[in-house]
Amino acid sequence: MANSFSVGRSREGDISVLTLQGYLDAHTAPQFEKVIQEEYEAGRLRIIVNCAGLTYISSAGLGVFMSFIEDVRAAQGDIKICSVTETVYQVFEILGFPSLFDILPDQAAAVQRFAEAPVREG
Amino acid sequence: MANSFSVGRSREGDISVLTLQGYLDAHTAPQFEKVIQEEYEAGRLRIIVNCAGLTYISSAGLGVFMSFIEDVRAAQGDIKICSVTETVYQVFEILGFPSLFDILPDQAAAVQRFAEAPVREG
Amino acid sequence: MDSMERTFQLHVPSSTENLAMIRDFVAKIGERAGMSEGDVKKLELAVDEACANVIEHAYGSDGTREVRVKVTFDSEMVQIEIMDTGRGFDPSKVEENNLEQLARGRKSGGLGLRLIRSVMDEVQYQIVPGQKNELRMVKRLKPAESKPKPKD
Amino acid sequence: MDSMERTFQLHVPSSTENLAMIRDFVAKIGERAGMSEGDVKKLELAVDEACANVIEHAYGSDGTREVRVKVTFDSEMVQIEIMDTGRGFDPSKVEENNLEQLARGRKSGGLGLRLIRSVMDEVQYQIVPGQKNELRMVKRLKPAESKPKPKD
Ligand SMILES: Nc1ncnc2c1ncn2[C@@H]1O[C@H](COP(=O)(O)OP(=O)(O)O)[C@@H](O)[C@H]1O
Ligand SMILES: Nc1ncnc2c1ncn2[C@@H]1O[C@H](COP(=O)(O)OP(=O)(O)O)[C@@H](O)[C@H]1O
Repeated sequence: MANSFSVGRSREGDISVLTLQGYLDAHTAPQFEKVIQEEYEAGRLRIIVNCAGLTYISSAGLGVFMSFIEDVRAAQGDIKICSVTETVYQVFEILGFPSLFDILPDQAAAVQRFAEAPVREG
Repeated sequence: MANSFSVGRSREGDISVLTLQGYLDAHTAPQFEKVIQEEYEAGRLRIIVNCAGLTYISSAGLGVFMSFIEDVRAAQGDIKICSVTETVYQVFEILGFPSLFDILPDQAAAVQRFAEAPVREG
Repeated sequence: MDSMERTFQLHVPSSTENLAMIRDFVAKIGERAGMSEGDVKKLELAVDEACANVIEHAYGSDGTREVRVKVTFDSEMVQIEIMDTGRGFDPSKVEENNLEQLARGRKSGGLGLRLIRSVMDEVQYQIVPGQKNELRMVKRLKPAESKPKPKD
Repeated sequence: MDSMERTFQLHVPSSTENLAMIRDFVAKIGERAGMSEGDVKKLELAVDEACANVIEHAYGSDGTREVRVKVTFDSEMVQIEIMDTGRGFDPSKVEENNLEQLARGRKSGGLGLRLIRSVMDEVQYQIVPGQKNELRMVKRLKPAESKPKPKD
């Protein structure tokens, strides 16, 4: 159970792609927070979070998105979310995430969206 | 969890092959017992139990082998076991199954063994 | 399924590393009760949120206390009770922030109770601070779920 | 791993369909304690056999009673306690048949206790028939297991 969550990092041009695997709950959220914090501090503010491998999310995980989004946008960046499974999307929906975040079907669409709308008005 | 154990049946010549999948414990042993009972009653006494897909066995499952082996052999048949995973083999070993049963590495070897030694002296 | 009531209990130390075990526990019982996959996921979510709150707020992240989860089901519903002996709180005093307010305030809190309330059919707290705090939640089975499922 | 003791409990109805849940429960804790995969499997087996005996013998296959499993671990061992309020028995009076005797007699019984004793390091029964029967089993961690494992 120790390896039930991981965050992978890669780059697509000037965009940071964070790839989530496994479950994001109150236990694993600090790992995700640390990675986003590092991106933020390094000034890498164009962030895609790829959720294809994310099997579960609770409010602790959602909270990580919430606590960075305003600061990232204030600095002309954005966090875009892609490849969300149905189960995870349902949780996003209950809390109204789709009105606050750009949620795209796949990574290519998320990259494309950065070209069209670098910052989203929250 | 309802589908965590199954027994598949097939034939190789005059040999009945029972293919176990999942876990064989006190809950699922009656399913296995029923199938062996049917083979026995139908006079199909050359039986190979293929354990390649068997992930777990407890004494209730071992008991099914035990309660048929003498009768099957008395009627000139045998139960030969093949393709046992390491975990399951350890349980067999603790109880001394290898001295009572022919345990073969794969199904072809079990078929071959029926040609060489149709009944094993237990 | 018969209408006999069945009860399951799980007690674990109050550490977030046990949340996954708690989710697996309720998921298995939800399946056993005949819930759809979607409803099982909602049950997991509600219990996870409630237990995470117990660990963080009732016990102030002290990992050496105990979280107790009791699950009962019959042919009509799955009932979950979550018990702690921690600090307690007044659920009626919890502000309901909307997402925009939370984002503006750089706050992440307040989503848990909202999720619990939106996925469960009944949610009741009984709080006796330091002695026994209990959250009782019910998810009703849909008529199709409480019928025996065809075997495939 | 620190040497703090941790305690987990699972209570389920006395039906064999819950054995899989019990095995998963102890397997997770065995992993958490740092046991090797092989030792986790042995722990599962011992607990499964013991709980199957409670269901079949102590409760005479009455599925409405309760089986309680308590697991405690520290840096040296995993301890399992299994409690029932059923019929009880005298473990010293249980015959040890060998395999050939069992096969000759077309009997399948008597393997469970043998498996339990051979995979666990300590096995003790405390029997008060009808009131509280308790089986305590210990599996010691191998020195390599109680050290923190390298992350990969
Ligand atoms: N079990 C509990 N014990 C004590 N306080 C709680 C409990 N559950 C919730 N609370 C209080 O209610 C608030 C809102 O909870 P919640 O919506 O889950 O958001 P969060 O936990 O992220 O703050 C918490 O911040 C806390 O003050
Ligand atoms: N928890 C228990 N309560 C009552 N009797 C038990 C219990 N465990 C074992 N026994 C007795 O010990 C015997 C041997 O048990 P075991 O070795 O597990 O084989 P089996 O259960 O297949 O008979 C049982 O047949 C039963 O009489």
